[in-house]
Parts: sequence; structure tokens; C-alpha cells
Amino acid sequence: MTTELLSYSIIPLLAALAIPFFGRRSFKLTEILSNVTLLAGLGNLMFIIFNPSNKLHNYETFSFDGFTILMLFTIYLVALSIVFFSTFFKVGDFNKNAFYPLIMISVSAMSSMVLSVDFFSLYIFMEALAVTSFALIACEEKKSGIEAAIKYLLLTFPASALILIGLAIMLFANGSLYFDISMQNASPAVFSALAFIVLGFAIKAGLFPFHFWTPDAYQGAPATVSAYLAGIVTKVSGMYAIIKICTLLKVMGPASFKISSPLMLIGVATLIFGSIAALAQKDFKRMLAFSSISQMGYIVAGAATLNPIGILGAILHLFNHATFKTSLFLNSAAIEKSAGTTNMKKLSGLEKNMPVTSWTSVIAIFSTAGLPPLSGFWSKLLIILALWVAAPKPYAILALIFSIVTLAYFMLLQKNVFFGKPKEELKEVKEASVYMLIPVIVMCLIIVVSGIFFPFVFEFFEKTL
Amino acid sequence: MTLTSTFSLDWLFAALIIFIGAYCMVLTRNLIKQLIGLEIISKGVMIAIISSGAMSGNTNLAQAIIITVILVEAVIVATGLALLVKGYRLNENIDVKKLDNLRG
Amino acid sequence: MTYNLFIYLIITIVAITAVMARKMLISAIMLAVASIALSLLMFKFSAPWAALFELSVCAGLITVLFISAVSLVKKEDMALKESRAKFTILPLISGAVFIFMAIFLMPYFESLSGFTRNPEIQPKVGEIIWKFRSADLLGQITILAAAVFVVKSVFYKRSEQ
Amino acid sequence: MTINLIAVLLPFICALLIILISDKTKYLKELLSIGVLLTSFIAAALGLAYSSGGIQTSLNLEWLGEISALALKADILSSFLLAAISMFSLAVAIYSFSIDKKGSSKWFYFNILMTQSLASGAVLSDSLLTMLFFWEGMLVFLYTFIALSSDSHEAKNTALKAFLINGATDLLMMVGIIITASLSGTFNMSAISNSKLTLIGWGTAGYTLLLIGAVSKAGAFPFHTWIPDAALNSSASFMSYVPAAIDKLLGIYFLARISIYLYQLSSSMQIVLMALGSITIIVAVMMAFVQQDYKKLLSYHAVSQTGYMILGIGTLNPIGIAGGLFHMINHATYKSCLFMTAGSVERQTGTSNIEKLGGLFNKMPVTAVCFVIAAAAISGIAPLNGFFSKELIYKGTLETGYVWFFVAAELGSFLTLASFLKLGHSVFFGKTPSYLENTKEAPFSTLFPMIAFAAICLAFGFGAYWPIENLIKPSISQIGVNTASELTGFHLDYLFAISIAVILLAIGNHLLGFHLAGNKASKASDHIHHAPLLSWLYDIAEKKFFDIYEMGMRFVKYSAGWIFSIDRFFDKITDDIPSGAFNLTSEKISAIHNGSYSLYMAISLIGAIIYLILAGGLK
Repeated sequence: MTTELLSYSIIPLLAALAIPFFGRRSFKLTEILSNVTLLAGLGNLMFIIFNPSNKLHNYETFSFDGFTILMLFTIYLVALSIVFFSTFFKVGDFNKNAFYPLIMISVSAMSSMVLSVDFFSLYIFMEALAVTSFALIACEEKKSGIEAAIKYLLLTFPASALILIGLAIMLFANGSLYFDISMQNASPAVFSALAFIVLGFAIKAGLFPFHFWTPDAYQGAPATVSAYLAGIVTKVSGMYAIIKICTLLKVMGPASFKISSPLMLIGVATLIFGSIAALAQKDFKRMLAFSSISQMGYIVAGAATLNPIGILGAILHLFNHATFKTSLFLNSAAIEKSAGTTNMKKLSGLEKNMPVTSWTSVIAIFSTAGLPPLSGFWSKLLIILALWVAAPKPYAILALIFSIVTLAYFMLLQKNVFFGKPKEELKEVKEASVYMLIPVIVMCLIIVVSGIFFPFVFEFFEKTL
Repeated sequence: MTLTSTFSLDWLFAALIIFIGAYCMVLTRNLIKQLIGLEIISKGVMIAIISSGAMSGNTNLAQAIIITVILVEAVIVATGLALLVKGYRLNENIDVKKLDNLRG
Repeated sequence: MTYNLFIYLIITIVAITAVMARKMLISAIMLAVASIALSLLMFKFSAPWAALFELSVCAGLITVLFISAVSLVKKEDMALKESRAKFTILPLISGAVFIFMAIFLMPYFESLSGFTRNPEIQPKVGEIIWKFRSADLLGQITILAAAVFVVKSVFYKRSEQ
Repeated sequence: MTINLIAVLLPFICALLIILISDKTKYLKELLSIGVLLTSFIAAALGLAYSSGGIQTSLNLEWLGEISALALKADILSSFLLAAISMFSLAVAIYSFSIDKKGSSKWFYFNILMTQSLASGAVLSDSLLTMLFFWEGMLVFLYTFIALSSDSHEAKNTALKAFLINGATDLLMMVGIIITASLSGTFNMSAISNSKLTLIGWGTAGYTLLLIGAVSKAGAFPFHTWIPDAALNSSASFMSYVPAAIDKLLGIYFLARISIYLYQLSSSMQIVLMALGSITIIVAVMMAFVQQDYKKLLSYHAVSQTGYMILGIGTLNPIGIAGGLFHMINHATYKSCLFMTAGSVERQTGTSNIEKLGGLFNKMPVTAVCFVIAAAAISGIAPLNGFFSKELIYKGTLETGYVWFFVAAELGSFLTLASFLKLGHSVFFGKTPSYLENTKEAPFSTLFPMIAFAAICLAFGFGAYWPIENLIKPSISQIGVNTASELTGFHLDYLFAISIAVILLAIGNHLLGFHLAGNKASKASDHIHHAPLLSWLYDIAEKKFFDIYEMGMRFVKYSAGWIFSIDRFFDKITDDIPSGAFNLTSEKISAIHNGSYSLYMAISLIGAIIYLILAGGLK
């Protein structure tokens, strides 16, 4: 593991273990401890990233790549938003004494996953992460939560088996599971192993024929948990590894296209399927879930081009997806709390009552659909450019067309939920409290700022990737 | 058929056992049986790991991996059973077929 | 070779029985038997530590968990009316699949084994765990901690009452 | 380059600052914006002075490697446009100071500043990709500009309409840019212009798509339909800023760039351009002639005048191109002025319906004089700026030999004058209705920009030599047009005679209509409005039958039904076929096929196997 950054995975773990002792005294302490731990981590990361001396030295002092640091930043950012939001989001029959430790453990597991340097630690932290997510989904006393958790567990189990088979092949074909050693001799057996591993992570990421658990899990989970899952957990547990493997494949020569071309096909199929399925959804959260699937398709398609631009686009889209999907899910949570439902047929004209929620949704939606100058535009542009350059041309065209479909179904959502005539029974709906709006507004600011100052973002990755 | 080592034989049976587990996971309605199918699949996977370790003369690394995998498997089964028991308390059944409230 | 074949046959038959069994309790016990057989195999592959773990955790702990869960939901044995046909044909299907695999997958496995690459050094188990796989220790701690909180969160109502 | 960048960056920073200022502060936001825009204008004017002095500056930030560069370049054309844009921003900012009907003043000034920043960036861009960035950014602020200009639901609808029309055409333009770049191998416009592209094969598609983007921005037929709607549903300030000035400047600028700088056009494309211009002139002016709303009438003229510019550039000869560009700047000046008079009249009287107005000359003399000057300029009456640019366009058209386009342009000129006679007569002359007795002149802050624009109309008319020699000629010679021939001068030739004839005809027509309508000036167009065949055409046009947006909406409505049934079909496939396949295998298995979960698992496993086969894992 990358030892310089190990503290980012150990400290949340220790905090999680400490929480039950604090929680016995006063529940407030638990909340404060979780918030402070994550905030401190985020502050540290921002210091590393924005430290002017690093820029002066052209990032030569970095002993780790920009991808790792960006993923750590995203993990801490999303987790902090969720924890901060749930501190003020008192809804449902929660066991908060287990909720916060579980979040902290999953932050720890995700950070360790990002810091792993071999396939097996990637696998084991992925499992730890999965276990915490099952519990998070089912932490409310509701039938739907249990159903979602059980489906998630059973439907993603084949992923574990496939990854382990891949590891077994890698074990004898290479004698080692380290990323760098694995890539040194590219025998057909290694490619077989990678095919199995990629397939396993594709199931974990919820790509097209394996996506069935995703909408169920997001819909069945409690509101904040679905934001957490969609924003970061399923992305790190599946997508991170796929992008990582694609960066490794990049150096392995033309034979790697045996793996990447079916992966690209899956990616394009996913983005098509996700957008089409999202068009027909009646539930706010379920539509967001399908949109999330579709965005995963973009990321995979971009990464599978094995083109530097495509991989950069995929990485940035992963980050952007975390920002905009978290804010949309948090908005859906606020609406669920205020209006009591997420069924779009029962919602209408909430703009008057919840203006901030409405406008932050618009920003997030525009970023998802890839409208300039928001951050989503740039990552999508990079992905489509890479597809145009390094893939069959129809893929790029399809990606472009379905980015318009994205705009279409989100416009539908915005129209159904926020615009239009307010319904009688929704007259009394109030805007969410200021504290609950803060995470969303921060996310929107990040979307806008990283979109407008994209050249700096680009420069950072050019130097460090 | 002359085999240089037992490798192919190991993997053949591993594949067969994985198939049996997958068959169970696809077809049964009983949640406990689902978890048993899951366990059977892991058995097959473990055969594959230990065999490839022995094949390359790297048994110790394989052992280290298997120890962790067993632990992970135990935790997953425990989680699955915990969810099952809680679901039984809420739903009064362990039928997978009745887990179809989330759709649309 | 014969020893291996014998163990595999045991595991296969036990696994099929576990799937086919009418009662969940029998399934759980069959699983334990399969674990014991697997641990015997591991001894054969000179992996004693793994075998010990398999014996204690899989054959022991997991079986206990299964049996206690089964005893909680016992009456479902009767309540769940499942068609038996899909299980009764399992041995036949397994046989067919085995023949299919022997024809189609065997060459693949043979070709895979051609790419074996032996490592230069062969450290001991303890050495591997401490020196090369120390990350796994962190992983084990993480997943055990996760398990504790999982159980705590899932059974939250009960612990309160 | 730095001095040009001021006009891009300073408004942007100020716009962000304005968001932070509370809504309650008085005048702070307004004065800040005006100050910033004044600074930008001065900077842009200095930049123009530098580049006409022969200093051509550029800025390259290579940050996407081979794919692109953030390239800005200030040649004379760009500096000229930059100065013009900054001038209009400044004028509208001053004008809106005391206009209340412009939405929240915070967001109004925010939008003005953002539009100024992005439009400046767009004209300075040397790379097509950079330009696309600014261009698309303007789209977002077009939406917010209209949507926030009024609280009404209609404003939001119009904003969406404008957004969708421009969004669709911008998307086409994006594809055009990709084609252009892949044909030439670079996004850099200066590099492309060194070896111009020809309209062969993909080139035709690329140029056509770019053309659609440009003329849609300029608001030409058939992409103009949101402008009249916006005239009714948004503020006069917005109208005098974006559709009257900025959009025309940008659209025609880009049209000139692509038609002359990037592509070598063929004679068939020349006919397409000229026909597009003529159709736009005729269709829009016909619609304008019968309008009963001050702002809506002006908005149709804004569309119609675009036709002249496209016609001028479409001639592809130096005279026509110079005329097109000169008409672009002239039109922005007088149309902005006219919209400002409309805003003032609306502010002072509370209505913009011309039937309810009348005899305002005595009440609002300064506004009326400005209106008369600007109206004379738009109608092409002799010594004003509109006359000279139109004359150049006519000359260019005649030089190509296609007389029909010339006739169409003259017909447009005739109807333009007729409709302005009607408008001026019914608003500023005639009897003053009793409820307008107490009308007062508008405040100075609104009069000042109007007077300034009227003065420019006069100055560019009497001294037409100066702008043509110093601004238009260098600009077009720098983008590769041979400007040896004489472009200006007051000639007593046959064109002048024709224009006099057209003026007399228009006056005669107005008097006839006035008489037929029973001495009601606002009804002076009825004899044409209710003429046989024309009345039917007008009827369906009023019902928005020809509106491309409404057509699109109708199409979407029908196709949605289709797509829905296709969707159901696929739904059936995804639901039924996997289970159907299981049915075939065994009836028994189908009986135990237990709902969703198993299906999910089966599909996942089948997918996994297919993937492994595709990946060659089982070979």
C-alpha cells in the first residue's frame, strides 16, 4: 500500500472503533467525532492538492499519482457531505450508533482500496466495503431496505467469485499479485485473469447486463444512504478498479484490446440502456439510479479506449459524477422529508416552495447532461473525443446522442417535480433547513468552479497522472 | 490422457462445483439455500486458488490468500444470515420470490 | 491423483446433496462435510494453515451460524412449497455439464497451465503475511470491525427491547 | 492582448461579485456594472486603436496538447466587434438604470456582464473550440436572461423555446466544427484560413452546419421564432441588448468568418445564402407590417434586417460583404435605439400596444426625435447610415447578376418604410388619447444612450466615408477580401432614383391605408393584411403554424407516442424473451422461475459468460 497516505484509511477506522464508547455518553459526541474526523481528512487533502509549493515544483514532490489523491478527495468530500447532511436529517427509525461507525468503516475501506497496490488487497477492501453497504441499506426498519440489501448481496456475489478466479489464474501465471509485476509479462493467461477480474468489477459497478441490483438498492435504501451509495460507494467498489486496470492495460500493447473492446461495448450498451430505462421511471430516486447506470457507461467507454484522453475523461467524470449525483440524491432526500414522497406523479410545482433545491438541481442536471461551462461538459467532451479518436465512430455518435437523452429525461424530472402548477396538498411544503442545504450548495460550487477553471484542473492531471 | 500435474483435474472439479453452486443460486427460492449455494461456489473457488498455488510452487502465498478469503466468506455469510433473520422477522417468510416490491 | 479424485468426488456428491436436500438442516450439515473434505485436500496440497482455518471457520463457525439461523426459521421448511423436480434432475445435469467441461474446458486449463511462472523466492507463511501481505491484516481488521457493526445495526431493535 | 482581455475578464469577475451584493442595496450594483462596462469599452476601444495601427496580438495557452489550444487573437475585425459589443453593453447598462420592468436588477446586471464577457471571448477566439466554449456559455445566459426578465410563466416558456432552438442549432454547429476540424486537421482558424477548405464532399456538410449555427444566432428565418415571443414576454432592455445587438453582431461576424475566412464558397452556395437572405427579408417584414405591438413589430424588423446582412455576405463580392458588415453595425445601432424608445414609451405610458398610443410627440419630444432618426435610418432614407449600407448591399447584389434578389430586397425596403410610417404615425403623431395627457418625458439616463445612438446614426450617415475606410475596409481586407474597388460615396445614380421611388411609393401606400382604415394610423396596414390569400396566410402564421419550434413540438408529440410503443415493445422483449427461453428448455423450470431475483441472476450469469467468450477467455 502507499504508506504515505495510509493514515487516511487508518484514522476513520480508529474513529469508528471509538464511536461506541463516545456514543454511550452522549449521542452528540458521535456526530461531532464523525464530522470532525472527515473534515480534518478533507482539510489535509486540500492542503496536499492546493499547496502552492507543489505547483512551484511542478508536482515532482508527489510520490503518488493524481488519480489516487483525487479519489481520496472525492471519498472524503462525499462522505463528509453525507455525514453532515444526516446530522440534520432526522427522519426514519435509525440506529445512528451503528450508522456513523459503518460510514467511517466504509470510508476507511474505500481509502484502502484506492491506496492498494495489488489485486488481492483491492478485493478484500472491496468486500469490506460491500459488507458495510449491505448493512447501511438495511439499517432502517423497513421491508424495502431488507429486500434491497439481500438482492445486493446475492446478485453481486458472482463478482467476488469471478475476481477470485481471476486472482487464482494470476497467481500461477505470475507468481505475484502486484499491479506492476502483473504487467511485466503479458502472457495469454494474464489476459484471461484480467478478463475475469474486469468482469467481476463490472458486476460490482452495475454495468449493463449486471445492473439489476442497482436501482433496487438505491430505491430501497434510506435517503441519505442512497446518496452515499450512488455518489461514491458503488463507484469506488467497481469503477475505480476498472479504470485502474485500464491504466495498466494501456502499457500492455495491442493484445489488450481483446479485453478493452468488449468492455467498450458493455460501456456503450450501458449508457444506452441506462438512459432509455431512465426515461420511463416514475420514481425520483429510481430515475436517478438509472441515470447513474448510464453515466457509468460513459466512464467505462472512456476508460476502455485506453487512450490517455479517454482515461483522463473517465477519471474526471467519476469525480464529476460524485458531485452531481450526490447533490441530486441529497435533493431527493430533502424532498422526501418535506413532501413525504419521491413519486413524481404526486409531486409538482415545488419551485416556489423550495427554490434553492430547485436551482441546485438545475445545476447538477446541466452538469450531468454535459452543458458548458459546467464540469460535466469537459469530462464528457474528453470521453467523446477519445471515443472518436480511438474507437469505432458509431460509439462516439451514440455517446453524443444519448447525452441529449440525458438532458431529456432530466428536463422531464425537473418539470414534473419543480415546475408546473403546485398541487393543493403540497402548498405547505417548506424548504430544507440551511444546514441541509450547505452540502448541496458546496457541491454545486465545485461543479461550477471546476468547470470554469478547467484548464487548471487539466494542468494538475497532466503533471501528476 | 496424461496429465503433468493435477492442475487440470483440480480446475475441472472446481468448475463443476461452481456450476452446482450457481445452479442452486439461480433456481432455489429458499434464501438459506441461496446462501448455501454461495458457500458451495466459494468452495470451488478455493480449490482453484490452492491448486494454482501448488502448481507454481507458491503454496504459502496461496495459503495466506485463502486464510483471508475464508474470513471474508464467513463475514459475508454472517451478514447474509443476519439480513435473512431480520427479513424473516419483518416479512414472515424467506421466499426469494416474494422479494419483488421494488420494481418499475 | 487418486486421493485428489476421491476427495473431489466426495465434495461433488456432498454439494449435490446439499442442494437437493429437503431440509435446510441437512443442507447445512452437508456443507460442513464439504468443508472438512476440502480441508483434507488442503493438507494434501501442503497448506496446513489454510486447512486449519477451513476446518475451524468454515466447518465450525459457519455451520454453527447456519444451524442457528435454520432453527430460527425452521417452520419455513414446510411453508415453502418448492418444486422438487429442478433438484432431482441436478445429478443428471451435473453429469452432462461435467462431460461438456471435460471436453471443452480441459484443453483450456491445459493451455493455461503452460504459462506457469515460478517465483524466485519461496518465503514462509508468517513471513508472507507480515512482510508482503501486511495490507491484508488491515483488511482483516476492517472487515471484522465491519462485521461487528453490521450485526449491531441489523439487530438494533432487538438489542433495545 | 492584455488590454483586450480586460473586456473578457473584468465583467466576469464583476458578475461573480454582483451575486454577493444584497438585493437591498440601491444603485450599488448598477453603478458598479456601468463602471466596469465603461472600463471594458475604453479598453476595447484602445485595443481597436492598437490593431488598426497594425499591431496584431494573440494569446496561446496550450493546455489540451494536440487536441486544441486556448487561442485568442485580436485582428482588426475581432477588435472592431469587441469594441462594438462593449459599446452596446455599456449603453444598455446605462439605459436600464431607471427602467423597472427588467426583472430583478441583480440578475439583470449579472446577465449583462456575463453576456458581455462571453461574447467578447467568442469574437476574440482564434480556435474554433475556444469559440464554441464561449458560444455555448452564452446559451445558458440567454436562458437565464429571458427567464429572469419577468416573473410570468410565459417568460419561462419563451426562455425554454429560445434555449431549445439555439441549443439544437448550436449542437449542429458543434458537429460542423468537428467536421471542419477533422477536414483541416486543426481547430485553429488562422491555420485553416491559410489553406481554405472547399465545398467538396464532407466540406459541404461542415459548412452547412456551421452556417446553421451562425444564422440561427443572428436570428434568421426559420430560427427566428423565439424573438417575437421574447418581445412580448421579456423586457425592452433585453430586446435592445441581445436580439437587436449582440446576437446580430456575433452571428454575422461568424457568418463572415466561415464564408470568407475558412471556406471557399461555390456559386451554388452563394445562391443558397442569397435566397436565405431574401426569404428572411420578405417573410419577416410581411409579418412585421401587420403587428399591433410596438416591441413585436420591432422584433420582426430585427429578423428582417438580418436578411440584408446575409444577402450582403452571400454576394461574395467586396461591395456586398462590406455592405453586410456595415449594415450589421448600423442595424445594431438603430435597432437598439428603437427598442430603447419602445422601452421608454412603455415605461412612461404603461403600454406598448400601438392602438392605445398616439400623439406622444409633444409629450416626449426627445424620444420622438430619436425614433424618427432611427426609423429613417432603418428605412434607408438618404443621408442616414442605413441608406449607405443598404446601397452597398444592392450594388453587390446587382453585381452578381441575380436581379430577383435585388427586387426582393427593394420590396423589403418598401414594406419596412411603410410599417415604420404606420408605427410612427400611430405612436407619436395624431391625436393624444385623454388618458395619456399627463405623460412626461423619460428620465435622462434612458435618453442618453438613445441620443448617443441617434447621433451615431447621423454621424455614420453624413460621414459614411470614415467607418467604411477605417473599420470595414481593413477588417475585410484582413480576412482576405480584395478591397481595391471604391466602396462609398454619394452617387446620384439609378439606385438613388429607385430609392426615392420606393420612398414615395411607401408614403403613398401609407396614405391609402390610412384613408381606407378610416383615418386610424394603427390600422393602416389592414388593406394588405386583409387582402385575399394574404389574409389566409397571415391567419395561419399568427397561429404559429410555420414556427419551427411549434413544428418540432408537434413532431415530438407524435414521435413520443411512437417511441413509447417501441419502448413497450422492448419492455416486452426484456421481460418475456429470457423467460420464454427458459420455457422452451423445460416447463418445469418455468414453473419454478421465481420472479425477479432469479431472472436477474440468470441474466447476470449469461452476460458474464458472453463477456468471457467475447474477451477470448475461453479459447
